[in-house]
Amino acid sequence: MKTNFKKIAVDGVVKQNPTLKLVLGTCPTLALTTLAMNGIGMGLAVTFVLICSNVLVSLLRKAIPSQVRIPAFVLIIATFVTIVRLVLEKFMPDLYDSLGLYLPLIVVNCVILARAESFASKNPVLASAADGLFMGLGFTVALTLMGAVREILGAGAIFGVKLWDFQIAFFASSAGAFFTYAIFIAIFCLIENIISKNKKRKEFALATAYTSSNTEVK
Amino acid sequence: MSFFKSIWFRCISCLLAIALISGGLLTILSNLLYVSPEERTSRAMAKIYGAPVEVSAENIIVDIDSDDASKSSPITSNYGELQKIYKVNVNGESFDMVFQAQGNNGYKGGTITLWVKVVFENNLPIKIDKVILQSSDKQTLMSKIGGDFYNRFTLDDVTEDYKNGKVFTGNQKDTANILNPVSGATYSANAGNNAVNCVIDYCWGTN
Amino acid sequence: MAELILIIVSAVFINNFVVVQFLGICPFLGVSKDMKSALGMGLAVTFVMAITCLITYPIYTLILVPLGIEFLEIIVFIFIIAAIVQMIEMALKKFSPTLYNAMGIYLPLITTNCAVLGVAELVIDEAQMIGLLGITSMNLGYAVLYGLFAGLGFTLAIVVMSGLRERVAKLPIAKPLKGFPIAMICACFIAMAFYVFALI
Amino acid sequence: MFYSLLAPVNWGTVGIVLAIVAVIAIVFAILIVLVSKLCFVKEDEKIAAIAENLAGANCGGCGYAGCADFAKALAEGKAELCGCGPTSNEGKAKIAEILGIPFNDSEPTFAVVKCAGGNKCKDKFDYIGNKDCASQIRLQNGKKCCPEGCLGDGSCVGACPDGAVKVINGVATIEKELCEACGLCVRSCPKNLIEFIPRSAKVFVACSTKCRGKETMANCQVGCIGCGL
Repeated sequence: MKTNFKKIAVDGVVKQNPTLKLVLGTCPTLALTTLAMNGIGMGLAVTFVLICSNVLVSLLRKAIPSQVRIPAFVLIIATFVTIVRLVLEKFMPDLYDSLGLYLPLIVVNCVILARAESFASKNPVLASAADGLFMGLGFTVALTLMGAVREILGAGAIFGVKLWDFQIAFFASSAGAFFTYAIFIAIFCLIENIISKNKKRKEFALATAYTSSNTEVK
Repeated sequence: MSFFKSIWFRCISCLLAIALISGGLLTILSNLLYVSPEERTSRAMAKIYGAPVEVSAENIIVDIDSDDASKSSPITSNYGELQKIYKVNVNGESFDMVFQAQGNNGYKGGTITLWVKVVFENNLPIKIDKVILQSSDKQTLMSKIGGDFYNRFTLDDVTEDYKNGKVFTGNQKDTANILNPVSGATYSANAGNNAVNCVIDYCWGTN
Repeated sequence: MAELILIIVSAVFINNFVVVQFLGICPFLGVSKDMKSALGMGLAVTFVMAITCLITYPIYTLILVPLGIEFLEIIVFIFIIAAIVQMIEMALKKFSPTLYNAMGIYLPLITTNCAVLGVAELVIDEAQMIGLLGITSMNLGYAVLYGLFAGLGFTLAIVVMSGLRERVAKLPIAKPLKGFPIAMICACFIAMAFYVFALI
Repeated sequence: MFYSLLAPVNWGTVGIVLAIVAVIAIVFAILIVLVSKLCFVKEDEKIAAIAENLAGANCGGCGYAGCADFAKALAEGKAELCGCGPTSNEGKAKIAEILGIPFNDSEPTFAVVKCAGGNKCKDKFDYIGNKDCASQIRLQNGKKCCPEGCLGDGSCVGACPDGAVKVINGVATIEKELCEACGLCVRSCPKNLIEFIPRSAKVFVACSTKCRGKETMANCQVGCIGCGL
C-alpha cells in the first residue's frame, strides 16, 4: 500500500506528538527540560537513535518471532545507543560533551521502544524511517519549548543568556516540571481540538457546496 | 526437518544471533574506539590553550596514569584528590600549572573531575586562570551547572579571598568562605567546588 | 532486623523511585486511571524488580566484575529485564486478560521503565548501598529485598495516584484539562508531599 | 591491511563476552519459549483481523469497553456491525466478509435532537441543583412543562468525545459536520430525544411530544401539534 508520508509527518509532529499527545518518554522530559539547550540536545540525540532503530527494527520485523519481540527490540536499541556513544566519544568529542549526559538516558526512553513496538514492527522500512524522523522532531520541538519556558521562568535566562534575575524556583524544581508539562498538554489539546473542528467544518462545507451546486446544474 | 520450523528453534536462533552480533560488535568497538587517558589529556589541553600542548616528562609532577611509580600516586586532601599536575609553557620563573582535580561528596556520593589552570610568576601562584569540566560520575543533574559556575572561580573579586585561606562552598550559611552556589544541583556544585578547593589547598594551602 | 526496617523506609519513602527520584513516570501516568489496573501494574513492576535484582546482582558481581567487562552491564541488564517482562506479558495474557488489556502498550514499557533499570544499577553500586542502609557489606539478600520494597514503593505511589485520579475525574474540570494534564497536576501535589521525605 | 586495523582488539575479552552473552541469550530464550508454551492462549486470529479494520477510536459508542472487546463480541456474533458508528464503510465491508455475514453499505448517519423547545418551552419550577439531566429528571420528570422536552442541562454535551453537542438557548443541538455517529449521546439522554438519521436527510421533525395539540400549544411555542399536513 502506498505509505503517504504526509500523514506520517502530521502524525509525528502534531496528531500523535510523543511528548504531548501520547505522553511517552516523560522521564527525560521532566528531568532535562530545565534548560532549552538540553531540550535541543536530547531531542536531536533521540531523533537520531529513533530513526536508525526504527529502520533496524522494521528490517528484522519478519525474522523476529512475536514471542521474543520485546527482548530483541530492546537489545537492538541498547546496542545502537552504545555504538553511537562510543563513536561520538572518539570522533566528535565536543558534541559528545554536550550530549554525553543524555545518551545513556536514551536507552531508558520509552518513546523509542513504543514506536518500535507499535509502528516499526508493522510497517516497511521507509515508512518507519519517516515515522522515526517526525516523531523525533515532534519530541525535540516539545522538549525545546518546555525547556525554554522553564528556563525563562525558573532561571530568568534563555539559552544561557541572562534576561532578568527574577527567578521562580518552583519551575526549576521537579514538581514545577509536572506543572509545566500539564499546562503544555492542556494547551496543545485545546489548540488541536479547535483546529480539527474547523478542518471538519471546512471539509463538510466543501462537500455540501459540491453536492448542492451539482443539483442546481441539473 | 520440522525442528528448524518449530518455534523453539526460531526464537532461540533469533535471540542468539542478535545477542552475539551486538555483544561481539560492542566488545570489538569498545576496544577499537577506546579513548586513552593520554588522548583525554591532550583534548583537555587543547580546550585550555586552544591547541594541543606537549608536556615533557620532567614537567609532569603527578600523573596517576603514568607508569612511573614516584609520580603515579594522587595527592589527596579532604576535598578530593589531584590526579594530574602538569607544568606548561615554562619560561624561566613564570609558568602555568594545570591540575586535573576530582572533587568528592557530590550527588549520591559521586565525584566531579575538573581541569584547573593556575598562573605562576617567579614560583608564586598568582591566580586561577581557567576551569573546565572533564567528566562527572553519577551526577545526573549536570545540566543545571552552566558556564557561569565555572567562570565564577576565575573572577578577580574572589582572587584575594582564596589567596588568604578561604575556600569555595555551596551552602549559604557558611559566610566565612567564598559562596558559589548552584540552585537545583547543590550536591553536584559541592563536588565542583571541592575540586577547585583541592587546587587552592595545593597552591595556597598550608604546605 | 534493623537493616530490614531501614530498607523498607529508604526504599519506600526516602528514595521512592517514582515520586522522589522521578524515575518510571510513563507507566505511572499511563496506567493510573483506575485502582485495579494501577495495582496490577504496581505488582507487575514489583515482581520484575525483585526478579531483576535476584538475577542481575549475582551476574554483575560474579561474572562481569571479575572479568572486567563492566561496559556490558547495561546491555545484559536490559536484556534480562526484557526477557522477564516478556514472560510476564504471556502469563498475564493467559491468567488475567482484563488486566492485560488495561495495561496495553504500557506493559512492554516496563522494560524501558527507568525505575527498574534504576534499581538494578543502584543495587550493584556497593558504596552507595552501604551508605544508604548502613550495613557492612552488600549481599544478594539485601539486593532482592531492596528491589522488592522499591517495587512496593512504586506500587504505593501508583495506587495513591489512581485513587486521587478517580476522585478528580468526577469533578467538573475544563475539557482540555481532562485526562493527562489533571493527572500531572495530581502528580505535582504528590511530589510536593513526598518532597518532605527527601529533606530527611 | 585489515588486520592492523583490528590490532588493538584483545580477542580474550571478545571471546569471554561472546560466551557469556550466548549463554544468557540461550537460557532466556528457552525460558521464554517455555513460558509461551505454558501460557498458550488460543487467540482467535479472526478477532485480530476484525480489530484491524475497526476505527479504533475506543469511543465506547458500541457499548463495549473498547474496540478489542467489540471485535471479540463481533467474532462471537454477540454484536452487530452497525453498533459502531465511526468505522468507515469499507472497514465494515471487510469485517462483514471476514464474518461471512451479508452487508449492505448502510447510509452514513448522524445524530439529531428531536426537540427545539428549550427557553421557548415554559418551566414548571426553577431547578437549582446538579447541572445534569439525569439528576434533574428525578425531580418531577424535569423542570419543563412538556413531559418529553429537552431539559437543557447538557449531560449529552459531556458524553460526546468530539464536542459536537452544544446547549444553545436551552436546547441541545448537534453540529452535523462534527458528529461521528458514535452513539454516546443517544445513550446519555435520559429523555431519549437523540436519534440517528441518514446524512442525506434534508429535514426532520424536531419535536417528540405525545400530548395533543392544545396542550402542546400551551407548553411550548414551537411544539408540533400533529396537524398531519
